[in-house]
Amino acid sequence: MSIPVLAMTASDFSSAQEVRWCPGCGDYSILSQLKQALASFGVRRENIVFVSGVGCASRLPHYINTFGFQGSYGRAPALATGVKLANPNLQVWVVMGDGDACSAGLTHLTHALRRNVDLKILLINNEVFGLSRGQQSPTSRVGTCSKTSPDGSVETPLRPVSIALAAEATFVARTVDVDVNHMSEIFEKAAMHRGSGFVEIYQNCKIFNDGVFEYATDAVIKTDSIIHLEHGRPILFGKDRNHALRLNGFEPEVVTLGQGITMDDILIHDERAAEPTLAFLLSRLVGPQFPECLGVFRNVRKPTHQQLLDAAFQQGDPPRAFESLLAGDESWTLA
Amino acid sequence: MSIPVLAMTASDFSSAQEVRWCPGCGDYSILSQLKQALASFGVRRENIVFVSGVGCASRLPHYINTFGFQGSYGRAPALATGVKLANPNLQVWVVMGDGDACSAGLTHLTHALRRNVDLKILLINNEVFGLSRGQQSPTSRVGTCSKTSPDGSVETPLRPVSIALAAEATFVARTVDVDVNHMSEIFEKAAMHRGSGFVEIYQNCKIFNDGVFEYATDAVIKTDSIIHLEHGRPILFGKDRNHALRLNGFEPEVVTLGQGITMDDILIHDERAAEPTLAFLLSRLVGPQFPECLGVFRNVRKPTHQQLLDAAFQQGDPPRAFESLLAGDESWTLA
Amino acid sequence: MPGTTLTIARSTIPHGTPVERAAAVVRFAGDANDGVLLVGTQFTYACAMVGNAVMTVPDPAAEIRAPAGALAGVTAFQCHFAGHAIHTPGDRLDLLVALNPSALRTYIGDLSPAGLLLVDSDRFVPDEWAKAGYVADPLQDAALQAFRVLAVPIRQLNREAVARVNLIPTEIERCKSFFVLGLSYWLFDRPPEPTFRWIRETYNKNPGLVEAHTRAFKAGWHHAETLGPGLQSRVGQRCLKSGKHRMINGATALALGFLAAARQSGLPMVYAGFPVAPASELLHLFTEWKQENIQVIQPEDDLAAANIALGAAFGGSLGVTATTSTGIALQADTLALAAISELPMVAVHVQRAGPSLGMPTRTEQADLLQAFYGRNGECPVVVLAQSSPSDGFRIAIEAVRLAVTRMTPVVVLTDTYLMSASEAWHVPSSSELPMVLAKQTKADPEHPLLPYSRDEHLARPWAIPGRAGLEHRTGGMEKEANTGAVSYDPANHEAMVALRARKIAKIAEKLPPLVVHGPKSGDVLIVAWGSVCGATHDAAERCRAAGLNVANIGLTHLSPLPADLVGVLRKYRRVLVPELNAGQLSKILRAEYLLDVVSLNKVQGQPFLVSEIEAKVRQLLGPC
Amino acid sequence: MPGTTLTIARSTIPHGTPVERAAAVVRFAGDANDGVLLVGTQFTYACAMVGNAVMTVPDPAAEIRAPAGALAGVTAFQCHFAGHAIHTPGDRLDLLVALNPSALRTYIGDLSPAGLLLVDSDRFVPDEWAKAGYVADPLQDAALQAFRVLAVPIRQLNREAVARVNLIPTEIERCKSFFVLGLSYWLFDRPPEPTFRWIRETYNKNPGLVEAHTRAFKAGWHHAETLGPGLQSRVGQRCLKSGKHRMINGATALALGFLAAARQSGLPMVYAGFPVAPASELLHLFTEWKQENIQVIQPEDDLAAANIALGAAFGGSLGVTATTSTGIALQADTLALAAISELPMVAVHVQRAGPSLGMPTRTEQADLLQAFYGRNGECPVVVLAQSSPSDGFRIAIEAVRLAVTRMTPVVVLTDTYLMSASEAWHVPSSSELPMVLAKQTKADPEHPLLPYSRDEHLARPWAIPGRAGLEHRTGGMEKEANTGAVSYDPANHEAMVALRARKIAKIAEKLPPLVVHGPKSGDVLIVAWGSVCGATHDAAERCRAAGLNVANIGLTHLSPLPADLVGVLRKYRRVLVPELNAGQLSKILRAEYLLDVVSLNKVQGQPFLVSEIEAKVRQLLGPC
Ligand SMILES: Cc1ncc(C[n+]2csc(CCOP(=O)(O)OP(=O)(O)O)c2C)c(N)n1
Ligand SMILES: Cc1ncc(C[n+]2csc(CCOP(=O)(O)OP(=O)(O)O)c2C)c(N)n1
Ligand code: SF4
Ligand code: SF4
Ligand SMILES: [Mg+2]
Ligand SMILES: [Mg+2]
Repeated sequence: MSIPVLAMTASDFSSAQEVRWCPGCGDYSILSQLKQALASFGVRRENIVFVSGVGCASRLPHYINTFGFQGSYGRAPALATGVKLANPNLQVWVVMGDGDACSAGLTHLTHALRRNVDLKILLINNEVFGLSRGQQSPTSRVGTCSKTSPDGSVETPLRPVSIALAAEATFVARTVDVDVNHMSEIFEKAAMHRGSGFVEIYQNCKIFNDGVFEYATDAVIKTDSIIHLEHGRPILFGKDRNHALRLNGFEPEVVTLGQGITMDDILIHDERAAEPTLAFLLSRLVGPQFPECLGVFRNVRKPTHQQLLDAAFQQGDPPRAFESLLAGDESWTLA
Repeated sequence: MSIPVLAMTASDFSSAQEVRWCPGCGDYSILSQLKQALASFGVRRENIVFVSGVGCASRLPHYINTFGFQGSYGRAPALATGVKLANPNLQVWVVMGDGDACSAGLTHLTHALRRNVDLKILLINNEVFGLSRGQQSPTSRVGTCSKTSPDGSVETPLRPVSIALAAEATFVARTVDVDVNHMSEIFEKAAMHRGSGFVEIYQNCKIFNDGVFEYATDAVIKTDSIIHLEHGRPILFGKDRNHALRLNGFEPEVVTLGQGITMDDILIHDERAAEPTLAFLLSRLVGPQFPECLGVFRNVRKPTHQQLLDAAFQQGDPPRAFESLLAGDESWTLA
Repeated sequence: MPGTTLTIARSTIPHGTPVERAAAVVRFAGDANDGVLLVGTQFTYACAMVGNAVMTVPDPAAEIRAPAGALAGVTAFQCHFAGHAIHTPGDRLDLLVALNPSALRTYIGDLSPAGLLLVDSDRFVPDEWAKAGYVADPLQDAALQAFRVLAVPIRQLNREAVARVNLIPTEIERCKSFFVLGLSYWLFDRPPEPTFRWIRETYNKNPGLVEAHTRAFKAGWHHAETLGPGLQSRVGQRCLKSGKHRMINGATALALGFLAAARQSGLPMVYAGFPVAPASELLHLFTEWKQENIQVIQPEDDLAAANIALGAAFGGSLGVTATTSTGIALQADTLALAAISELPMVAVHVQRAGPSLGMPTRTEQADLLQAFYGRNGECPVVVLAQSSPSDGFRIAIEAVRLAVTRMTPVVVLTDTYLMSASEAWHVPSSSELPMVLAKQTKADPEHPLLPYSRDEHLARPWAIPGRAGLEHRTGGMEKEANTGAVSYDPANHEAMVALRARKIAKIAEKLPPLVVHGPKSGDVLIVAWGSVCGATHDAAERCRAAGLNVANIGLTHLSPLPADLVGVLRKYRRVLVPELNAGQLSKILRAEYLLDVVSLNKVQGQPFLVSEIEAKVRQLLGPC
Repeated sequence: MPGTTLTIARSTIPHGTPVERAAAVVRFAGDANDGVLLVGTQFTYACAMVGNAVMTVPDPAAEIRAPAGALAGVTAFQCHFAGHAIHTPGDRLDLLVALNPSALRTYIGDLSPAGLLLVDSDRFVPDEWAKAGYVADPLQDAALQAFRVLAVPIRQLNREAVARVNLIPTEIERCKSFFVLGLSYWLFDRPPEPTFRWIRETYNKNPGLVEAHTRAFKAGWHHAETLGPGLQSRVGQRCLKSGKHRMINGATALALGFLAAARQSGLPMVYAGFPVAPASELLHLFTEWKQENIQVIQPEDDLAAANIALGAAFGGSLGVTATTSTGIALQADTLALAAISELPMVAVHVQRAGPSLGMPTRTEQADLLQAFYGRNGECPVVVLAQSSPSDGFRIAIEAVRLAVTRMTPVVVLTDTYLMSASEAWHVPSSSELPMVLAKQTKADPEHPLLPYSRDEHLARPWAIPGRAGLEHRTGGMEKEANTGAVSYDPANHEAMVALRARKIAKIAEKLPPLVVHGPKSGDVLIVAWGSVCGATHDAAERCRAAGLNVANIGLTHLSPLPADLVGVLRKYRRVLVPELNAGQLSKILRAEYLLDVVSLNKVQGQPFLVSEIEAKVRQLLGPC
C-alpha cells in the first residue's frame, strides 16, 4: 500500500450524499471517527474503497468520499475480496451490520478471515436488524424484545469475536461507538495490520435496541463492566483498577486485588500468542456476570492472501507463454 | 423421542440402492458402523430421517433404509431444521462433507448449532472435495495437492471443531472412519444428546487425498499422535500412556511423565465445563507438532431449540382463537 | 363521564346542505408523530361503518426516523370511500391534509383541481419551509391559487380547545390529530359517534384524556363550520352488504389465509421467513399470533428460509416461506428441489422495484418471468397472484390446496402495494370455509409404497416420516418413475420432465371459468394480473359507463393459465395488458397464443392510476 | 533404439484394398484403466494428421472409481473423422471397441447395422458377464449376429507380443491399449508412424517400454490382417486447411478465449470459480496455466464466486466466473447487481440436465430462459451461446468485448457436451487476434466525473479505484441519471430501466449479418443455438444434399437477438427450432416475432443425433 503523507482533514472524506440515519444513531459517531482516522492515515482518497452490504450500517460507504460499492445483503467480504484481487494496492474497508455479517454473510466473512485477505472489516453490532425495522439478530442477547421476539428472544446469540477467532483471524478487536479515542486507536491498528483486520463495534440503535450497551458507554457504570485490553499487561479494571481477571482452572474469575490476591495471580493479556486460547476465553466474557473486553484480542503476523498467492505463483513451473498455451501440447502442422 | 426397544440388526437399515463409493473409500466403514449403531438404539426406522447435501458423503442417506432427503449443496442443516420443526419426535441425522459443511453450508451449520436444534450432525471430513473430483477444501491442510492446488494449497484451513465450539454447540466430538468401536461410542453419545450433536469424522478419500489421516489410523503411529479424550481424566497418550498434555501459560505442551512431571501437572479433560475454553484449546492441536484429539470435546446440557420454542409459546399472551384473529381488533357489523 | 360528549351540536352555522357525491379520496399527511395513521384509520372506520366501500393505503416515511419536518419523514394515509364498489385507493385527491410544508411539497401534485387543501398554518413558518426546500412561503405561491386552500392554525386552535384540561405538552400536541379529525369529519359529514366511542374505550383509564380528545374533535368540527359555504360534501350511498366486516390489508389477508388453510386441512404449519420488507409483515403477524399448530422461525437467510419450509413439507407440515424481490433468486434452487422431489411448499414472493436493491420498497410487478423461468432445468411450478388486499385470504388457501393436492411448490406473487393497502372485508364465518384435503398417504401392507406413483391429478403420494412402511429416499436427482430411485436413464428423464409439466398443466382443466366483466366479446379486453386488477376494473367500469365496448378480466392463476383464457382473448379486437413492468405477462401471452396483445407499462415504483388505464383504452379505441 | 521400429511391414496377407469412405465413427469403450482415453486420443491424432476433419467426445464413467468391470465404471471415447467438414462426433458407430462386457452392454445400441464390433474375448467370461448383468455369454446372443463381430483374445495376444520384453504385470496390461490401437489403425488404414514417434518420446527414458508398446501395436496391426477380407476401410480425403492445428475442447477454447481477451484488452483478469462439474474445467485450466495477469481463486461458494468477479470488475479487472445449472440461480442476484451498477463481468453458465441436481452431469439446454429472466426486476443482460467446442475462443472474446465496451454483465451459455467435446482447430497466430478496447476512464479536471453519463453505446464510464478524481459510490440501488446518486424518483426509475434495456438492445444494431447456410428463402429454416448448432448444420447439409429446400442458422447472440433475424425468419415457410429442452428459444421467438415456429425437443441428457433433426425436417416437408 502506498502511504504518502498527505495533509487531510475529516471533511475531505465527506461525500455529498445527505446522511440519513435516525437522530441519535450510534452510526454518526462511527462515521465521524472513521473519517478522522482516514484523514490521519495519509492514504489518498482514490486508493481507498469502502464495500458494504445492506442495512443501516451498510449505508456508510455512501457518506465517505472515496470509492464505494454497496452490494447485496451479506456478500460484502466476497465483493471486497474481488476488489482487492483486482488491485492489491487499494486500502479496502468492509462495513457490515451484525445481521448482514452473522446471518447471510457468515460464510463469506469466515472465509475472508481464514484467507487473511488484506481487508479492514468493521462489524457494526447493534444486536438487532435495524434497516429492516427491528427484528432479532443472530447477536441479540437472550431476552431481546423485537418484532420477531415480542416476549424476548430465546436463541443463543453468536459472539462475533469468538467466531472471528475460530475463523483463524489474525487481527481481532472490539470497540464502542461513543468512545471516540478508543475507536480511533483501533481503526488505526486495524489499518496498519497486514491481513484481515476484524473490528466489532458496539453500536447503539436508538430506535430498535436503545441502551443495550449502556454498561459499556455510561461513564459511571462502564469502569466496572468494561475491561480495556492492553498487550502484555495484567487484565485490570474498575475505577481504582483494583478488579482483575484470574483463572480458576479454565474458568475465568473476577477478583479484587488485596487480601491475598496479588498481581501475580492476574491474567496477563497476550494479543500475539501463538494460539488464540486466551483471546477466545476473553471473547466469551459477557455481562452482567462478567465485564466485557474492549481492545485488541488478537494481533498476529501471517502472510496475507496476496502474499500467499504471490508465493504460490513463484513455486512450481514458471508460467507458460500465451502462444504456447494457445498451441497446446499436441499441435500439428499441415502443409 | 419414543425409544421402544426393538430387536434390529444393521442389515435392517440397508436400502436397496447399490452403494457407489470408490473401492477403499472410508465412507463404507462409516456407513456400516452407523447402521450398527442405529440398530442398537432401538429407534424405529420410520422415526429416523437422514438429510444431506451434495458430495460423496452426502450419498449416505440413499443407502440407509429410513426416510432420507438429499438436498442442495450445503443446505442440509436448514432442510433438517424444517423436518424437525414439522415433527419433533423424529430422530434427524444430517450428513455433510467438509466442502458442503464448511463452504456453502457454513452459515446453516453454525445457526443449527447455536439454536441447538436436536439434530445429529456428521461432518465427514476427508479434507478435499471428493465428488466434484479432487479440489482443495476449506479444511485442506496447507500443502495439500489437488486439482486446484497442484503445488500444494496455501490457505489456512478451518478446523470444524473450533468452528462448532464458536458456534455455541452443546455437543462436539471427533472420531475416525476406521476406528469402528470409537465411532460407535461417539454415534451413541451424539444420539443420546438432547440438542445438536456435532461429530467430525476423519475419513480417508482413497482417490483424492489418500492417507492424510494415516497418523490417526496406523496402528503403530497413532498411539503417539492421537489423544483419546475422556471426561474427568488426565489427558494422557502414547503406547505406555506416559505422554501427556500440560499447560504452559496458555500454550499447551507435550510432556513425558516422570522426571519431575507428575499427574498433578497434567491437564484434566472436562467436556462439561461452563465455558468451552479447554475444548477450544484442544481443537487447535494439530499434527505433526501436536497429537490430535478424538472423542468428546464438549457435552453440555442446554434447552433444545424446540424446548425454547415451547417455552416461548407459554410466555406472554395465550394464543387467540382463530375466529378472533379472523375478525381482527376492529370489526364492525352492518345490519 | 357525561354521555353528552357522545353527541355533537350540528349545523350551528348555516352552511348549506352537504353536496352528495359518489366517492371521495382523502389523504392525511405529515410527520410520523402527527398521528396521520391514527387519523386516517379513524376516518376510514367512520366511512366503513356507514356502509361505504372503502380502500386505503399508507405511504410510510422513506426513513425509519427522520428529523422533524424533513421531507424524508413525511408519512401519509389515503382513504377512498364510495357508495359503489371500488378497487383502488383513488387517483386524485379531493382533500389533502398537509400538516407541514414537507407534506405539502410531497403531495400537492396529487390534488384534484377541484380539491380542498387543508394545512396547519402554524407550521408554515420560514424554518419549516426551509426543511421542505421552499425558499418562500408556499401558501403564497401562485400555484396554490388553483385550489381551495383551508389554512387553519391547527396547533393554536387545538391548544385553545384543550386548554382547560390539565395535560402535559406532548399530550396536548397529540390531541391535534382529533382536531384534524373533527374538521375532516365535518367536511365529509361523517358521523362522529363511533370516534367518540373509540376515545372513551381507548382512554378509559384517564378521563382527562377522554375529555381533551373529545374537545379537540369538536373544536375541529365547529371550526370547519366557520370556513365558509360550499365545502361540505357527503357520500351517502351504502355499498357494503350486511354482516361482520373488518379492514384488511394484503399481508394480513395472506396470513389469515394460511392460518385458515392449516386449520381446514388439519395440517400443522411451519412458517420460515427471513426479514425483508414488506414480506416481513407475514413473519411479524405469525410471530404475534402464535398458534398451537404453527411453528415460526426467523432463519439465517432466505436460502435457509426456503429450505426449512421444504424440510417441513418433507416432514409432513405445510411449509411456507416469503421473501421479496432481492431474495427470490436465492430461493430458486430450493423451489427446483421441491419441484423435482415433488413436495408441497408455498413461497410468497413480494415484488418490489428492482433490479437488485432497486428502490426499496416501492411496488413493481417485474418478477413474473422470474417466477415462471428463474429455476434451472425444465421446472414449471404453480404461480398464483394476489389481486386485491383481501384476495390474499383466498389465494393463500388456493395455494395450499394446489400444493398439497398436486404435490408441487406454489409461488404466490404479490407486491408492496397489495401488502399494505387495505379494504373493507366481509369476515367469513369459520364454519363456511372450504375444506382442504391433503393427500398424506397411509401405509398399506398389501401395496408397498411407490413414492413416485401417480393419482388422477398425476400427483405422487405424500409419504411422511413417522409412518411405518413409508420409508423412502428422495432429493434433487432425477427419479425413476414410480420407484423414485435415482435414475440416469435418458428416456425416463424425458418422461419425468414431461410428467412434471403435465401435472402442472392439468390444473388448468379444473379451474372455475374465468369471470369476464363487461361484454362477452367486442372491442377491447383488458387483461390484468396482481395488483393491477383493481385499477383495471375501475378503469373498465368507467369506460363501460361511458358507453365503450370494453371488458376486463383479472388473472389469479398464471401458471398454468386457465384453459378458457385463449377463447376469451380471441373474442375481442384488441387485448390490452397493463403491467407494472416492461411487459412480462404480455410476453407470456404472446408466446402462448401468438396474439398481438398491447402492453401498457409503468415502471415507476408506483401503482397505476385508474385514469392512466382508461386513457390508454380510449387511445386504443381511437377518436370516436 | 533401432529406427526400424518406426516402420511397419504392410500387407503381408492379401486382404484387398481398403474401401474408401467419406467419414467414419469409432468408439473405444472399457474400464477406466483400459486406456480408452489414450487410445482414442492417439487414434484421433492419426486421423487429424492426415488432414481429416475430426471431432471427438469422451463419455466418462458414471462413478469416480467403480469396481473393475462394473457398468458404473464404463468409460468411452468417440471419434468422428471425415474428408469433409463435420460438426458432431457422429451418430451411429462404424466401429465399437468393447473391452469388457459392461462396455458392450452400455453401447451396443449405438452400433450401426453395418458396423464392426471388436471385443476382447478374454474378458467375456462368466464372472465378467455377471458384472454387466448378463446371464449368458452375450457374444453368443442372437442379437449380435446382425453385426460383424471381431472377437479377439486381446489380453492373450498382447501378452504374447510383449513376452520377450522384461516387464512387470501392470506394464504388460498397459500395453494392451497399443494392441487395440494397432488393430484399429489397420482397420481404418491410419498411418502408424506418428504413434510410434509418440511412444518413443513418451518412454524415452525406458527402451524396454518403447519396445513393448511398439510390439503390442504391431501385433494388433498384424492380427487385424488375419481377420478376413472386406474389413479395412479408409477416409482418404483431406479436409483441414494447411497450418498449425490442435485438438481443442470447449472448456479449453473458452479459457484460451478469456486469456486472449485479457491480453488483447490489456486488462488484468480475476477468475473466481467454485468447483462444480463441468464448469470446474475452467478453474482447473486457469490454475494450471498460472499467468502473470490472472488471479485465480476458488471461493467458498457460487455466490462468493460471482461477487468476487463483480468486485474485481469494480476494481478495474476483467471479472470472470463460471458455474453450472445448480449454481446459476445463486449467481442471479449478483448479475442483477452488476446490471444496475453497470459493471462488466462475464458469467459462464454450463448447462446440465436439471431441475435441481437432475442428472449430473448430462447435457441439456434448459437454462436459456433462466439466463434471460432469472433475475429480479427488469434486468436484461447480454446472453451469448457457445456453438461448438472451438467456438468458445471466439465467444469468450466477444463476451469480454461486449462487457467492457457496454458496461454490462454478460452470460455465456454452454453445456456439458460442448465443454468436453473436441475438434481440430486452426491455431490462430497471436498477432492476428482482435484488439479489445476497454473503456476505462481517465480523470479530467475540466469535467468532473459523471459516473452514470453515457457514450455512443449508452455505456457509462468505467471509473476505477486508484485514479484520483474518479471517486464515486455505486451499488444496488436505483441511480439518478448521470450522477449515479441514489434516487427514488419515479420518472428517473422508469427512464433508467428503459435506458438499461436500450443499452442492451442497441448491441443488435452493430452485429455482423447472420450467416444463412443454404437457400436464402424457401421451405424450412432450422434455427439452432448452442450445442445444437453442430447437429443442425450437418442435418441441414444432408437435407440439402438430398435436394431439399432447407436452410439453417446458428445463433450465438441471444440477448439481444440480431436485428436481421426477423427478416431471415420470415423468408421461410416453416421455422424449425431444435433444442435440448422443452422449447425455450421457441418461446422467445414466438413472443418476439409472433411466429408459429415448430419446436423439436429432446430432454434426455444427450445431444441430438443428426438423424433426429433430419427426420423432423423430412416430416415437416411431408411426403414428397
Ligand atoms: C437478500 C436480502 N435479504 C434480506 C434483506 C432485508 N434486510 C435489509 S437490512 C436487513 C437487516 C440489517 O441488519 P444489520 O445487518 O444488523 O444492519 P443494521 O441495519 O442493524 O445496521 C435485512 C434483513 C435484503 N435486503 N436482502
Ligand atoms: C451449488 C453447487 N455448487 C457446487 C456443486 C458441486 N459439488 C458437488 S460435490 C462438491 C464437493 C463435495 O465435497 P465434500 O463436501 O467435501 O464431500 P465429499 O465429496 O468430499 O464427501 C461440490 C463442490 C454443486 N453440486 N452445487
Ligand atoms: S434504525 Fe437504529 S441503526 Fe438504523 S439508523 Fe436508526 S438508530 Fe441507527
Ligand atoms: S472420491 Fe474419495 S470420498 Fe468420494 S467415494 Fe471416492 S474415495 Fe470416497
Ligand atoms: Mg444490526
Ligand atoms: Mg470432502
